[in-house]
Amino acid sequence: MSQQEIAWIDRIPDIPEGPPILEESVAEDEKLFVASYLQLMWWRFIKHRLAVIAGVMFIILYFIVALCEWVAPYLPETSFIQYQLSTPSRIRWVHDGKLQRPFIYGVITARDLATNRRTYTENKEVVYPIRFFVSGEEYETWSLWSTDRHLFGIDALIEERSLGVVQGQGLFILGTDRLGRDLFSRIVYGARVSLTIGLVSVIISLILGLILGGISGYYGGTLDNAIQRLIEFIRSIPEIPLIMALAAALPIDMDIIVRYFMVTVLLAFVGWTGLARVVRGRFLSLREEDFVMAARFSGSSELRIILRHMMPSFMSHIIASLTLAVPGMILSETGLSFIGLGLRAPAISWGVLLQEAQNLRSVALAPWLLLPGAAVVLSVLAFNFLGDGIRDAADPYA
Amino acid sequence: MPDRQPAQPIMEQTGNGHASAPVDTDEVLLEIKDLKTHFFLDQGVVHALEGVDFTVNRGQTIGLVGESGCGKSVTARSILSIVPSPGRIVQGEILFHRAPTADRPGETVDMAQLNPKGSLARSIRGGDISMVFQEPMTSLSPVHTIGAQIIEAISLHRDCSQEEATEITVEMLRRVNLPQPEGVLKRYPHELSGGMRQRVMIAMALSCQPSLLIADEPTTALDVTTQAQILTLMQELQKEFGMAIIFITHDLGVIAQMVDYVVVMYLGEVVEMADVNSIFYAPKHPYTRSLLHSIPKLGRKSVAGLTSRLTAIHGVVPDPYSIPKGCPYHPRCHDAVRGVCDTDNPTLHTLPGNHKVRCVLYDD
Amino acid sequence: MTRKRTRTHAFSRREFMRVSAITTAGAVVVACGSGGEPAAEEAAPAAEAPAAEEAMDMGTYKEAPMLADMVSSGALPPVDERLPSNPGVMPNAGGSNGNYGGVMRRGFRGVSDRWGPTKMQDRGLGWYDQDLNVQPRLAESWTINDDATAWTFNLREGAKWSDGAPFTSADLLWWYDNDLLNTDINPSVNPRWQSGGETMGLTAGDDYSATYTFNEPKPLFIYETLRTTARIYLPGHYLSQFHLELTDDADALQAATEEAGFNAWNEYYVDRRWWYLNPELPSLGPWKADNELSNELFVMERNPYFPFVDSGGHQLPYIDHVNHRLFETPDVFELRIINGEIDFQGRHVSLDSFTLFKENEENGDYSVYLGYASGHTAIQLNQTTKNPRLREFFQNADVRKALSVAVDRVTLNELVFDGLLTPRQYSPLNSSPQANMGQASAYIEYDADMANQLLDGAGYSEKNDAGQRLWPGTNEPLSFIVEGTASPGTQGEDAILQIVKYFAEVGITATYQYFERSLYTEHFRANEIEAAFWGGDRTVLPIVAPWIFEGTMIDRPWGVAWGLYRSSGGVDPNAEEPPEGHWIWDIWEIMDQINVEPSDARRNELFTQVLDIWAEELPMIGYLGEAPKLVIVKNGFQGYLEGFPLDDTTGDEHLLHTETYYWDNPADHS
Amino acid sequence: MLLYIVRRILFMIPTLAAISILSFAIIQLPPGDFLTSYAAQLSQEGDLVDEAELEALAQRYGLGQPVYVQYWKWIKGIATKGDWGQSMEWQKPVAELIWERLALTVVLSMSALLVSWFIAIPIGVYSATNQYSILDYSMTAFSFIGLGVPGFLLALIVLYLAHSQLDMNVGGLFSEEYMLAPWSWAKIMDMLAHIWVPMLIVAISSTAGNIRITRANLLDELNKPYVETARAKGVKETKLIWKYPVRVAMNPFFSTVGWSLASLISGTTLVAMVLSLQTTGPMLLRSLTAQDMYLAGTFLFMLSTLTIIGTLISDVLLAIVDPRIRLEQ
Repeated sequence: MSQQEIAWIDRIPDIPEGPPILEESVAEDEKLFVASYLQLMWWRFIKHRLAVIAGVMFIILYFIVALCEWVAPYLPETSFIQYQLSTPSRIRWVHDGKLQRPFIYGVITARDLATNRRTYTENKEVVYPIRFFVSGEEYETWSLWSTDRHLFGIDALIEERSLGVVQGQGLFILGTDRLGRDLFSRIVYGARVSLTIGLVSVIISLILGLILGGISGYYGGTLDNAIQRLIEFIRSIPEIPLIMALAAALPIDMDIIVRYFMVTVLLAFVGWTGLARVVRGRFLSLREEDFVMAARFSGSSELRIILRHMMPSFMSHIIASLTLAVPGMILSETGLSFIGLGLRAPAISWGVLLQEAQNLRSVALAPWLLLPGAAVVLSVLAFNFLGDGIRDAADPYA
Repeated sequence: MPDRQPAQPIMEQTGNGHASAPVDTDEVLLEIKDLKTHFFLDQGVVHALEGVDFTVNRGQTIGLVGESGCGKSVTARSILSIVPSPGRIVQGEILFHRAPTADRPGETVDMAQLNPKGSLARSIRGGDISMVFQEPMTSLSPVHTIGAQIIEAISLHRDCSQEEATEITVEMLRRVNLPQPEGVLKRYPHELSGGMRQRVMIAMALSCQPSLLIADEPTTALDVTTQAQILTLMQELQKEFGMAIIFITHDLGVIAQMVDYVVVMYLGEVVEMADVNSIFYAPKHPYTRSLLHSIPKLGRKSVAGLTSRLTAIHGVVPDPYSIPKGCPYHPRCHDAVRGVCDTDNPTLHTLPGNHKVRCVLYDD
Repeated sequence: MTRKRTRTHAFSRREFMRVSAITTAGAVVVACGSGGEPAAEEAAPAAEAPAAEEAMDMGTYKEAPMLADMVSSGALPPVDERLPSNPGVMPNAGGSNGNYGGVMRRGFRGVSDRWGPTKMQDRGLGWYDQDLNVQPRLAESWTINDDATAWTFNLREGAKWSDGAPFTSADLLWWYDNDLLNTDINPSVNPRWQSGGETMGLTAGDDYSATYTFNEPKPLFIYETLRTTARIYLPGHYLSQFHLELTDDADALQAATEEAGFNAWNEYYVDRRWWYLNPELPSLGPWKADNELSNELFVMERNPYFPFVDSGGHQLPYIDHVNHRLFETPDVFELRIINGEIDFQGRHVSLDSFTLFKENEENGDYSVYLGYASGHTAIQLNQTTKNPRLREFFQNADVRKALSVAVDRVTLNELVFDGLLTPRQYSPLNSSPQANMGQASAYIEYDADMANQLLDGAGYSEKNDAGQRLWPGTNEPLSFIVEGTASPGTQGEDAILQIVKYFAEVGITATYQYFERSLYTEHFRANEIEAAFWGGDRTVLPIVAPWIFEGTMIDRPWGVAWGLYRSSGGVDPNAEEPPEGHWIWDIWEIMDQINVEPSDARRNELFTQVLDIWAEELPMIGYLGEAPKLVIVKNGFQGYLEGFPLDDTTGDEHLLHTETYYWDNPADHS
Repeated sequence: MLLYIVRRILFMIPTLAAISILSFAIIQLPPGDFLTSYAAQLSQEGDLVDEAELEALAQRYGLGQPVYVQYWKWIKGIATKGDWGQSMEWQKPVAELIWERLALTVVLSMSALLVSWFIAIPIGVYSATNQYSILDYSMTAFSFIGLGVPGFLLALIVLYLAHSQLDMNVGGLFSEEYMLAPWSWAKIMDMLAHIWVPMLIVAISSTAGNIRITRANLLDELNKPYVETARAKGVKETKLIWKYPVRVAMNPFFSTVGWSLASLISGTTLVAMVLSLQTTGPMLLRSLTAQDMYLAGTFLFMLSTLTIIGTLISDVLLAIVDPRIRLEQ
């Protein structure tokens, strides 16, 4: 500023500095201001009502993952021999015209001799109330303790006829599969594998994609060219044969779940390229932006430029792709099974359950066997809405 | 405006220093009366504007001053009726007196009552009132050429062919002193420097010869030299086109250089307004005074450098959700009177010389 | 064809029907009897010849309308000239003769599924009747000498290839001289054409007779002539152009070979020899290829020269076209079935979807016929596995017995198969001439205690805390991998997983591993397999296809290295000679006797001895068998009967002569 | 730009060479070769394994030779004669088998891609501009259902519902009478009558993803100052949204469109299997399991080439739509 201007400013009457009169309220204000950023985020998140529901769903899902033995009324391998492909039990509230706690009627099973289909009719004489914390089959949780209490179930006499094959009435809230196993219990057990293993590969490919895409887009030049050719090359290796080759390479006596884990991790090393390219595209355009230039000229470290200035500007894209990757990971389980590399029975996962239901006879005769698909959709919805909620809440522009 | 001589030296750098509007300044162009714009968020209602009144005459340059978040930009957007969702004008009038043209007589439009997406609002927006934004870097679409963006503005408001619009554009680019305007036409924003982009923005804003230009901190993001060039350019153009300008800034130096009349805002209210000399030489409101105080001075221990001049005022602007009771400024005010300032918000007093101030200190 | 058939004194149509009804009724009675008579090479064509004579009495033979059109336009000679002087008369299983015309729709899975269409189309010198006895077909009759070292076949005079060229003993010789013995085409001769290590000889008596000679007895030779899988004749008049040693224009052949993308003439020749790749190849079957099998729709068209008629003198087949439509997954195929778009098929129709098929019978206007599948639910413990501890374990007969009685077959059957199967060991089907109830029911009662005792007694009594039995003297749990190709959600996979659970109950840790079929093949060929789960079939005529019983069919790998030893003569790098005095030597010796034993009854007796060894040693462990086999038959489609066994050896659902099937209303199915 | 494209194309040659080697190597990785799977098939289909025939086949396809010799023979055939080798399983020259299938696949994938965009972009834009509206929520939920259900399961359900509810058969791409017919107008019409079901099924799963990405990207752009500038110019709101933020939000689309073609092609595999479509997917999968070397190799090579070309197209498209990106650097 010029000398004259400053002289001009000097003519402004001095205002005493020093503490304002109402000091304490200012201090409170500052606290409020600091708190309010997180609070603001929380408010924004709360505002996204579906995100909140999704968050609750998410918590429930992982609660089930942790305690599936307890949540499931039966062991996943228990076959109720007269109840193959049983329709879902009808849960009732009214018996003899009186409102009661939820219960089911006993079910009489018969076989149609012509078509061999089992038919199920309710016997309105026999009532099995649904109770919480009933005792049933014994199980062990986390190899820690052993108990026979289940979250819910019915009190009915179950007699083992042969190994894992039982006779008696069961509560099948989602019906049974072709071996008379309770589908709900199987879905609950399946959550454990489906909601954990694949996440690892999603995270690995996310990290790789961000780093390599970022480097490529930020530095450009030869490095970019090299990474781009690498991506191009990796992308053009067709996945299916690669997996088949991997299958041949892994030892055959490997545990099926470990094997699946290995495959997903290996796939992550192929799967990062998609995100990397998007990240690169964003970096390429961002690095031309003046605010990045400015930060660079002002001597900010490059990591800081990337993390502080560039990354936030496409956080939403990352969160979106991340939440999109989750269904991909659950679905890839079924895809991998298709070529013999995914999980297979006796392992239980949603992919395995879906794959077992993936034939015309299930669709036509026992459509409830497709319910694991609903579990997939539900968890995909939960992941996505939660992701959306977090994204919107953290969005610096909103 | 002979009183603005002290600001002249800045312009010596450009060697081109005139600063007078050629248009009769007594004719009212825009009247804002008791304007209230609120943002309806789930966390609560933010009273961004709580009753703003001021008037802009034709050819006059008004300065809108205040810290960030005091409602300057919301005022500007309210005038254009482009208040972003979930904001809404809830009360008040924005009377815009449209000059007559060949097609239609002069009329008075209340922008506050218009459907913001309607055709009348859109024809005024960009045609009669246009705006230059703060960030020249991001205010232009990165994927369209400069030419396309200006031509679009012209085609929207002027009845002319594509060729004519192109000609006008080239002319406008020349007017804002861009070298090789034909070349600029085909360039993309990222190929231009910040100053050039702001010139483009100005060219675009003026391309339809508006009667009111709102400049929302047009020079904040530019370096000092470029700032001065842009300001000079705007003065020249104002002289040439005769439009009124609402100049939004928190830079008092710019105010001193550019404007005739100053409106000081704090938390959605006008706390003081007066002609530029009265504001600088006889500020009344404690807030205005502390604003002026916050300007760094040579030869005196600076409280804060240029970068943090906004925090130079003690305390910070309160959280918009919990505006203090009484005078909103009282928690930061050195002159606050306990029992008075924290209970009642004073009204706007008119002092001699069309000087208005909202403070109990000037209660009769 | 010069002979005229102008005799017009004829039976009335009704009389004719009566005659044919009697013939077929007789056949049905025999079919219902148990077992069936021994396959009879002596059985002259006498039983059927009269019917043909009567047919001739009818006057001229009759032909399909589509051929009649071609005859009248001059594109084809009259039917009398196309048929041999003594055409084969096919019994019609349904009893009555059929109508001409219509299309039969079926499904197939691609070129690798060529056997589906091929089994309908290939016709050998003889074929089974309903009692599984062999009857003359392309050959009019045959004779064998006493020690079964010389087989003389008499062909039908005047029979013609589908291009009109005569079919004579020269076509047998052409194949023998230029194909079988040509080392460019056949580097080595398949053992089926050999005896005592020497390749058979072939001489032609006249145009219509040919004699095969062997240096050791070959009593089962007739079974090699029933299908043309390994060829017994070839249309030399056509194929010579692709044979470098016979062609008139070697340069043109060379050029054509290159043009078609082959390295050498023999490759091109082999390509041209496949009927399903070369629609021009003359055929002797009821249908010939109309296009190539690599298409989405493979069309077969009637052979106008097919040398067989029904008892009414109608030239067969009845059906004009057979359309095979490609499908990729079973679902599309099953949907076509329940949509009523499959007219007649047993192949690929899976028992898993029994209920689905039954419930849609009315909707799709078809019926599900039940036959018997030759397959068994069984596991094979590779007694020659490379792991020495496991080998010792598997070679212990008590262990195999224990693993047999450890499984609750009744519950397994009910749980997985809705009770549709029968608990039994891998054994000849009840309808087989070699059926043996003693062997079928050996060690099939569920008895976990006995299993535990047997295992304890065999020296595997130590267990760890988890209840797993341990390798003797170690802390390592005894475990093995069962490989298989049963895919997820199928009854096969359910069954093996359940069996593995039963094993665990008696302390044996087994893991089922799915493998893609070629990987599985790779494993057993290299003797890398520990145990396998693959259903045992070929139980309809096990004497004809005894490979599983003797251990040489190593995709049922109960003794891979031994099987390789026998089939390769010890040459295979993975082959291993069985220990001296081992029971497998006994099986092999008996099989060697069977192979040269001319007496049918004696052969069956000998085979019973093999089964006795099986009953005691359980070389492979069968759990369930006698599975129903589903055949989809569109309503209005006639000629097929319910209740027959379906096995590869007997042509699956084509056992009863597909050419005699017909539509009630052909016009609705064209 | 032209120079850039030429340089990239030149770059493709070594990449393709590397890929062809890799494809070939991958096929060789699993133990065994075509003969083992062929032998497996023979015994499965009820035939004795005829060692002589296997021997002849080995000779014919050069299976006994070292891998590099086989590779060299194959690649030489391609380079000099345009001969892609023989399919062992189909017993036909590869070239006769794949072109029509490739064309059908590209038609199917391209139309699915276009349909997916036509559906996804307006919905995504609506969702972003009307964030948290009921329609936004329901579109989102709907798209996730599309995303959460595996395509082949969807295909199966559609297949069955079409049969049981509509009494129509949706399998295949052609009616029986056109399967063998040469290409004609009628055949094309017949194909169009069949193609929409698989097209929709393939499109649905990618649509869901596209909606999400459009919405997210657009939300990023909607608050950018240039949108306000345009609004202050008086541009009509709908036009403004489509002309400015949507244009910019589409950039990530363009940067992956080339790939999505290739991934769509493999994405159609399972759907094609369920619906029995004569596209490349099922044949590729089978050629791989059967270790039908030259057929599988050619397919892999083609898919890889498609991917590389797709990438190039993506890069060029991105440079066209986003002037901030300079190709020459």
